[in-house]
Amino acid sequence: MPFIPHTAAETAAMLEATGARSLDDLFDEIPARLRSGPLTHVPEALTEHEIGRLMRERAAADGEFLTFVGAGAYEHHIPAAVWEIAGRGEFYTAYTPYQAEASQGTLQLLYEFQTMIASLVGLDVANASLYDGASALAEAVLMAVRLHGRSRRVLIPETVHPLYRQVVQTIVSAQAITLDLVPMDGAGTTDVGGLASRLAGAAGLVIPQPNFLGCLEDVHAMVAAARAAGVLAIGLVNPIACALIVPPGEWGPGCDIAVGEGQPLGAPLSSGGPYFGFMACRREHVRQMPGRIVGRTVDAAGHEAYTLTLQAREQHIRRSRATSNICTNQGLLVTAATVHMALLGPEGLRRVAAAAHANTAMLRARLEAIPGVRAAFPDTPFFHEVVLRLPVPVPEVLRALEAQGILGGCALGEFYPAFADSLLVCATETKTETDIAHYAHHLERIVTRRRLDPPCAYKDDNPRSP
Amino acid sequence: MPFIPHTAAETAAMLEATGARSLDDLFDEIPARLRSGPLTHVPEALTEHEIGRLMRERAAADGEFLTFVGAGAYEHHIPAAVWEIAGRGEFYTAYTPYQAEASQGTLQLLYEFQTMIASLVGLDVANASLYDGASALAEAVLMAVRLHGRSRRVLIPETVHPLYRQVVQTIVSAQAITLDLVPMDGAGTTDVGGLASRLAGAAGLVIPQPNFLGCLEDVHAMVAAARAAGVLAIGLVNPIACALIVPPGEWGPGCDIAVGEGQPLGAPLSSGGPYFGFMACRREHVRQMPGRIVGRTVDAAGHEAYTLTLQAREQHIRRSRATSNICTNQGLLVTAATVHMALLGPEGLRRVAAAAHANTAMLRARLEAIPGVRAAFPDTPFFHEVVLRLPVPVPEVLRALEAQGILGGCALGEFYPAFADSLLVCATETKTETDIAHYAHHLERIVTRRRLDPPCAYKDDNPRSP
Amino acid sequence: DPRVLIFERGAPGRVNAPQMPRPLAPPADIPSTLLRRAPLALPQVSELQVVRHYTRLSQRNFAIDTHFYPLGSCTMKYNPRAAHVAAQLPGFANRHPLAPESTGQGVLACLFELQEMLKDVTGMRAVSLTPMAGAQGEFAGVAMIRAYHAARNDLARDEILIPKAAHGTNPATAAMCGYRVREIDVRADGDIDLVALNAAIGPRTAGLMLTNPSTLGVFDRHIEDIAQRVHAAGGLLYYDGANLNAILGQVKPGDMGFDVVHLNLHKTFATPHGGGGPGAGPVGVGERLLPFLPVPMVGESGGRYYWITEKTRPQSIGRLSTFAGNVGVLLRAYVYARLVGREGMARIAHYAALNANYLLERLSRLGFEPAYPGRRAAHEFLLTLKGLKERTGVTALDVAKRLLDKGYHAPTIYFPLMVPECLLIEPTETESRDEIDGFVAAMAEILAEAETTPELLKAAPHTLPVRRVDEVRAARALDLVWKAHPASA
Amino acid sequence: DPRVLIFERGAPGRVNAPQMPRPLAPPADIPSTLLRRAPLALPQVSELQVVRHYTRLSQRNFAIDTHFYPLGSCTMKYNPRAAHVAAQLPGFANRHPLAPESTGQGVLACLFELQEMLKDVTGMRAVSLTPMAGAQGEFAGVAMIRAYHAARNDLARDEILIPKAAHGTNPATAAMCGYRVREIDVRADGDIDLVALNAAIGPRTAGLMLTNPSTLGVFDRHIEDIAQRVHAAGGLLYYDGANLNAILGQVKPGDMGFDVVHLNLHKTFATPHGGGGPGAGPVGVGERLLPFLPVPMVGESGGRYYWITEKTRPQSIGRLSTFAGNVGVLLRAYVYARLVGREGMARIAHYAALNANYLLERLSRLGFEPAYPGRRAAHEFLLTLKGLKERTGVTALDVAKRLLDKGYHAPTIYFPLMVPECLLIEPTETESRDEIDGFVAAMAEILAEAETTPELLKAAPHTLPVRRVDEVRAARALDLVWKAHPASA
Repeated sequence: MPFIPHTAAETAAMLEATGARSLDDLFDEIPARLRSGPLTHVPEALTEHEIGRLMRERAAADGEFLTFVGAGAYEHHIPAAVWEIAGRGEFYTAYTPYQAEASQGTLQLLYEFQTMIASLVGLDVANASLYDGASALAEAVLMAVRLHGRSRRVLIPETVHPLYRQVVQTIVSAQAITLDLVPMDGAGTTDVGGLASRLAGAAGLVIPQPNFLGCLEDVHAMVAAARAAGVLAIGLVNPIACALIVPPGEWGPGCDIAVGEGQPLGAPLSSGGPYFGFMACRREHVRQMPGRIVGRTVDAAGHEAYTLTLQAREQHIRRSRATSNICTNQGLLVTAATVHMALLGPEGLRRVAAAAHANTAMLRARLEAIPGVRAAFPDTPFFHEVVLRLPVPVPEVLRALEAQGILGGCALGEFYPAFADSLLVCATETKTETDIAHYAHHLERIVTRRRLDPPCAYKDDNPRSP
Repeated sequence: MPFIPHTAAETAAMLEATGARSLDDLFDEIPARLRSGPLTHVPEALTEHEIGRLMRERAAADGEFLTFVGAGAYEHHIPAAVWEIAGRGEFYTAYTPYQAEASQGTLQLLYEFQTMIASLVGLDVANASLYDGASALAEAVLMAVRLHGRSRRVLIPETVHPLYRQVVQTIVSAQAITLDLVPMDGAGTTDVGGLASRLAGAAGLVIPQPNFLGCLEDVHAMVAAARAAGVLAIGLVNPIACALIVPPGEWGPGCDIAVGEGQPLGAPLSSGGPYFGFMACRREHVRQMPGRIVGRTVDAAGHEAYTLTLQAREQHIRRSRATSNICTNQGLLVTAATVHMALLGPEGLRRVAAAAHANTAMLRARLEAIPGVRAAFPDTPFFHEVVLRLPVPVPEVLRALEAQGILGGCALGEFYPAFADSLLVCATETKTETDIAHYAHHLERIVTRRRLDPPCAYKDDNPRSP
Repeated sequence: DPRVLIFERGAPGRVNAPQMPRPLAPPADIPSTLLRRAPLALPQVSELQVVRHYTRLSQRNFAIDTHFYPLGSCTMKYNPRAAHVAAQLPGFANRHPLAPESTGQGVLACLFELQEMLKDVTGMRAVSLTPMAGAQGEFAGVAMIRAYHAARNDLARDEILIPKAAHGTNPATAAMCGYRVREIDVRADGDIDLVALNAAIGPRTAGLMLTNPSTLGVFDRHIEDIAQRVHAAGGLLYYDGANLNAILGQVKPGDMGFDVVHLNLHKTFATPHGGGGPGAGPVGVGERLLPFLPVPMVGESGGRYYWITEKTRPQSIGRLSTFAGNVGVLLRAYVYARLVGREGMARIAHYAALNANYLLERLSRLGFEPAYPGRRAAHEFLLTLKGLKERTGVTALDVAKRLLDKGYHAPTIYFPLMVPECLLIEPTETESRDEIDGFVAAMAEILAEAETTPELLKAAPHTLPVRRVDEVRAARALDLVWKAHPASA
Repeated sequence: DPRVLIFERGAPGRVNAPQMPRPLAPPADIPSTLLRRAPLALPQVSELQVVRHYTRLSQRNFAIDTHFYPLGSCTMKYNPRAAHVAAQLPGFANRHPLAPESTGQGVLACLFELQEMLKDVTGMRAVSLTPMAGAQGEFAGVAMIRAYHAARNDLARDEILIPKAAHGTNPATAAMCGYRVREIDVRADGDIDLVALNAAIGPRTAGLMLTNPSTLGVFDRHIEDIAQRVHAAGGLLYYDGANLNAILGQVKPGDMGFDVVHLNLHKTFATPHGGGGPGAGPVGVGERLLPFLPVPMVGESGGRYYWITEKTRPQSIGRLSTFAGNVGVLLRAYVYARLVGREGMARIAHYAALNANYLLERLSRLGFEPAYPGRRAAHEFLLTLKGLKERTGVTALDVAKRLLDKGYHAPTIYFPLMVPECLLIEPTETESRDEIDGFVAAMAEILAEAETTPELLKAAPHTLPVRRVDEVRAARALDLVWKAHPASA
């Protein structure tokens, strides 16, 4: 029996001990008419060999592509050691460290993680993770409303990832919180000029850096304006960017809360998850922070030891008055991220950021050289992701590139009608100059020859495997 | 610097402590004219991301095939847990357990391994591994000569794996040991009738079961004949077969030594290695057994503990009078094999053997149904591997099957000129009825249509990925 | 010593060259006011140091892979390694979430089939896999209840009923969805107090959240009656799937009358708990809540799989994660479900129940006191040490810590809050009788120690990497991030 | 308790259904006399039990990944995880050894390039990768020397010269190749005694086996002279690559005059030691031994790679393994070599030497006695505790065991045999100064303990899973396989 060790003799002996006559007897408190018949949509059991083969076939069918898509999930090098460590049974099959003495490994690691995140974003304290970047932003919005105490209106720029905005809407809408959309200016950034009037009476302001379009916002001015208006500033950041660009704790007078998507720190793309959200804040806000938090303390012998702390914030103690309903978070991803950050160190993370940015700059330059292709925001500083306007329909371009083994970017039209002709492209440090030239070569062919042949004819005789 | 942690400051401070002025200074005892210039055939360093990508490309280029080749290396299901455990740093990066107290994990595992192997082959004791099946056979031949004491002639049937015979020849030839080839009869087995005369005055007799051709030898008679002649009997076995067919310890009066290739017990095919050889023997022969041996003893507190033992046999103590020069063996593969055998258990190993055999029987029946294809030894019992004679040139068939993603078997002509038209095929438990039908379908097409089209034309429009 | 923090290792300037691109000058195209100047206090250690540090830290954990872990309500059963290996296959792991459906037929097929299987075991009409943990599944469920009433313009319903024994996530979720929580008492036999329920139920009732079997380890025998009453009052029934392992393949929440259900795949479907996640909390719904399911879901048409999004689901409560939830976890659950198979689903509940009832019986005979005597254990059961504490001063916490010394992870303690000095014990079906018997022997020793040497228990644990941890100090003298000493800063 | 054997767990008839095919009747086509009737005493345990048992057993090991492991002459340096992951890629792991070359261009390219790199670092003309461990590489080397003389009909050469300090594998290998061994003394400064060498060398000399730097941790300064003498007498020089890490990229064996060399890839090229293998012991040769290299090797022609076999190498000493040696190990070494790169090779020796000389200097200052004072350490060095033993009774064994208590794997002890109470210490280049300083501190503590509380050391270790193991009893009361007690049989 899969994963059930009992032999017939053991089953019989154990049943006898319980006084039940059969296994079904153990369910005799359930009204008989409710008992299920056989399942009809679960296939018969496979052996591990059979399911292994099926999964290898399906994974192979999904193939491997040269990916220039970012838009919230980024392909970075993940050292082999990261998942070799995170996959160790002692991390992989433990649970939330409720019994501190039997969980010092996970607890110390989480304390190290909190320290790393706090330093990365330049704030005082961090929690032990939330689900993902978007849900972390929702929690930050709720936290800002709690901290503010009087207003239930939060400003969210149009330049925030559209899917994040959807998630925040889903999560905060039931609590009568209003999300006030701050429009984008022509430079792909938030209109700071118009901000002051909106800030009045708001609880929080979300500030993305870089924003969804890769553009760098005037974060110093935005935080200063928020502070002046008594509004909590919530920095939404890419953790890799934080190694190179000024972190939320140092934007103007400093953000109150910083959140972001942890995926670039060691999580595989994996069709969207599992990733993890991170959150940090000023020390004085810690009791309104949601999620697990680990503290350093001592044991009965006076030696350093670690434990979950501030549990009075949490649902299992405070129930309907908790800071959040979150219980299980993304521990394993945090384990991977901690190992990942330790392996890369400050210099490694800086180099990754600089290389990713340089590669995207190169990609932009190569693609702009193609007739009709131009940067949407040519004068706006950006980080590792840019918007390009194309002279041919975006979906057609993407399909033609896909046939060459290239995922060419994120079509912006779905999210911003005014950018139906635009592609958001990203080249991380994983791309070589050859890869970028390869993309440029194919895009040029597609753009210049499109009137001659249907897209399928663009297929190269000898596609380069990524 | 790859894998070197020293910072410039540390290097300077450490150099100062040693009194050397530079790193090169540390080599000042080496005659200066011997010092190398730069290396010319080592490329510049790659990052882990770069080499990872290169290796993925190369591995992908080698592809995946539906494999019906056995001939000494067998595709079996390996539970995922096997290498997840064996790859744990504590096993993967330890060395030979010289410090018993700091190596109880490996030592206890090896003791368990020895117990499993001894039971599998039905003998008293086993060692902790040799390099592979062929070199283990060579060590068994040397061991038999040492045990016999008077003769340096060992009988080795023609039905022993031809590559094993080559390896044995390489290893024993310098010690003036003669390998006396025992011919094969028409049934694909060793001619037992002619054995008696050859046995007189020999030190050892090698008995393969199944033999290289998949045929089952009359092992009871062979061991009986050896025993009667005062010749040591060396059983050469497939460990999976041992779960189903009578083990060497019970052949006639019982073999003296048993060896074999451990690969079917959890080692991936991996183009030929690393695998491991196993060896077991009667208790009275243990002091002539080569290789590491683990014993159970007690610690200073009287508790059970494990340690390497009988080291007086080994090279690091006995030097030129050692039983073998072996030092490092195949510890990691043994770790995997121990976990593998524990996961499969007696019932699992039996089922694997029975399913592999049944699949090969099905394959044989399906292929024999193709006009012109026939079993070479239709009346000889076999285990999970059979010889088929083909009506078309074997290399051409294999090439045409390869184009369909099928590795069709081992061409016997290379090893046995009389079998130039023959293919040794094997279907382990990993093959489904569909796989077997797929093979039969393509072989039939190739055999029947070969005069119509060149081989490349046989390529199916929609080849089935294995 | 693994207790030295990773920040205290290493040396300024130490780098792992193979892990990083070659150095570049700071980008000239980013304004200097936007460049980071603050130091980045990440460790500067070698790859070997990292591997050694975290390998040794890992050894300071108890885990399913190392210890029996009968943590009640968490279903700490064996996590098959095959699932982990499959989910990490490059074709799955390297796929971008915004890659087109044409490049994801393999992963989408797995997700679609998982949806189908979960529909079957829950008795629901449709399933969305997107919630990233049980609590997010709960949120989705209650948000759908809210959306349902809103869609009917039935706006006066502002209360959710929740039994007192419920997980804290239930009331916290209801609050996050803007509901007032009314807690319902439980009777001495462990079932819901129907009188109290009747008194609470009414026109303000949006719904009832229920775990069945409950966190008390017993199956509420009046579930049909309860469902009928809630439905009659215009409310909906929410099934918290935390304990689904207890009834898998035996009884379906849909057949009990529930309108919406979440599952914890990291419990019932054996995906790893990972030291606290990632989980996955798919939600299933009956007819009435179909339009409101969170997106994305996976659809199938003519053998092709595709994402179902807000575009075709205008009434959806929306998205809960940036992309599609914890896909890697879902793949692991899929592998597990296929390995277990049709017959295996019902067997899980059978043997989870057998282990729990066997262990309950053996501990009862030792003298431990069941909180709900006379009831069948579901897949877990509740003991109360109230009597032991009165007699010896030994608390549930002391017993838990002493169990660690004996090589067993402690059960859940002090939950549910309403039962004093309680232990919630869930052995799961993947533990063998030998292991359970070993646990019984340890509990017998502890009981004897409690009578003879209670100070031994009060001071436990004695053999772990640390002695008993001072949690009060942790909360009072907050130390949440490491700061370099001035000398090393 | 992990000390319970796997055989003592489980229950008769317990099976792991997902891991095995469905049951079949015994095959009717195999004669019953050939079917197994004897019981098969494998464990009958659950997958969880297996994972738990071996996970916990693993925690009872010291390893590079958990501890500083300065085991002299074994080069216990960091084994990059990237190499492990690459070698396990399905395209490599699932390839059958007899699959055609057309399906192996990826793996063959790696092996060919590895051959080229090893030629470069050894200064040899050609390399065969097939030997499966250092000792098999030695065998191949000496067998080639034998084949060389035989091919020249120079049959009187029946002696191999070996310094007394050599690894035991050297004399054992010479004997396996049918040679008589003549041991050569070493001078007090650690170099070979040239007088003794002169006396031994002659027309019976087939060759000399030498490790340089030697197992004494010093580089023999007269290597050119030695080579000249052996060659002048018609012998060949064999280089034992055990210590190649010490001189990688600094001096090539070929330039020293060696005719044949083996490498231990599990030392110098960082492939894992695996609890005792698998290793890989490629052999390289100069001009004279080219025809005799063991097969298979990898050739390249027009960008296609192919196997070189006995068919085109009639003078080859032959095959050493069924197929092509430990290919998976070779792939790991290839990945490592590419990560280290051209500049990195010389750096390895630089920093291996730096760590060794720094550690030697610091231990000397503590009062530990170098066996060869005044000499540079190569990548390792030899201490003798003769004085300490005379003074305190504390032996090298005691110090080794006490080091375990302090969290360090012991150095190699009592080797070379000729130096009394010796410790052979090899820190390797991958250890950081912090780690080495910690080891120095531990050695200082032990030195103090030896003077004040020697009984503490005699009884060490105290903190490991077992106390000092009785090795004498192990050899006298042989217990090599577990037998069920009658009751459980």
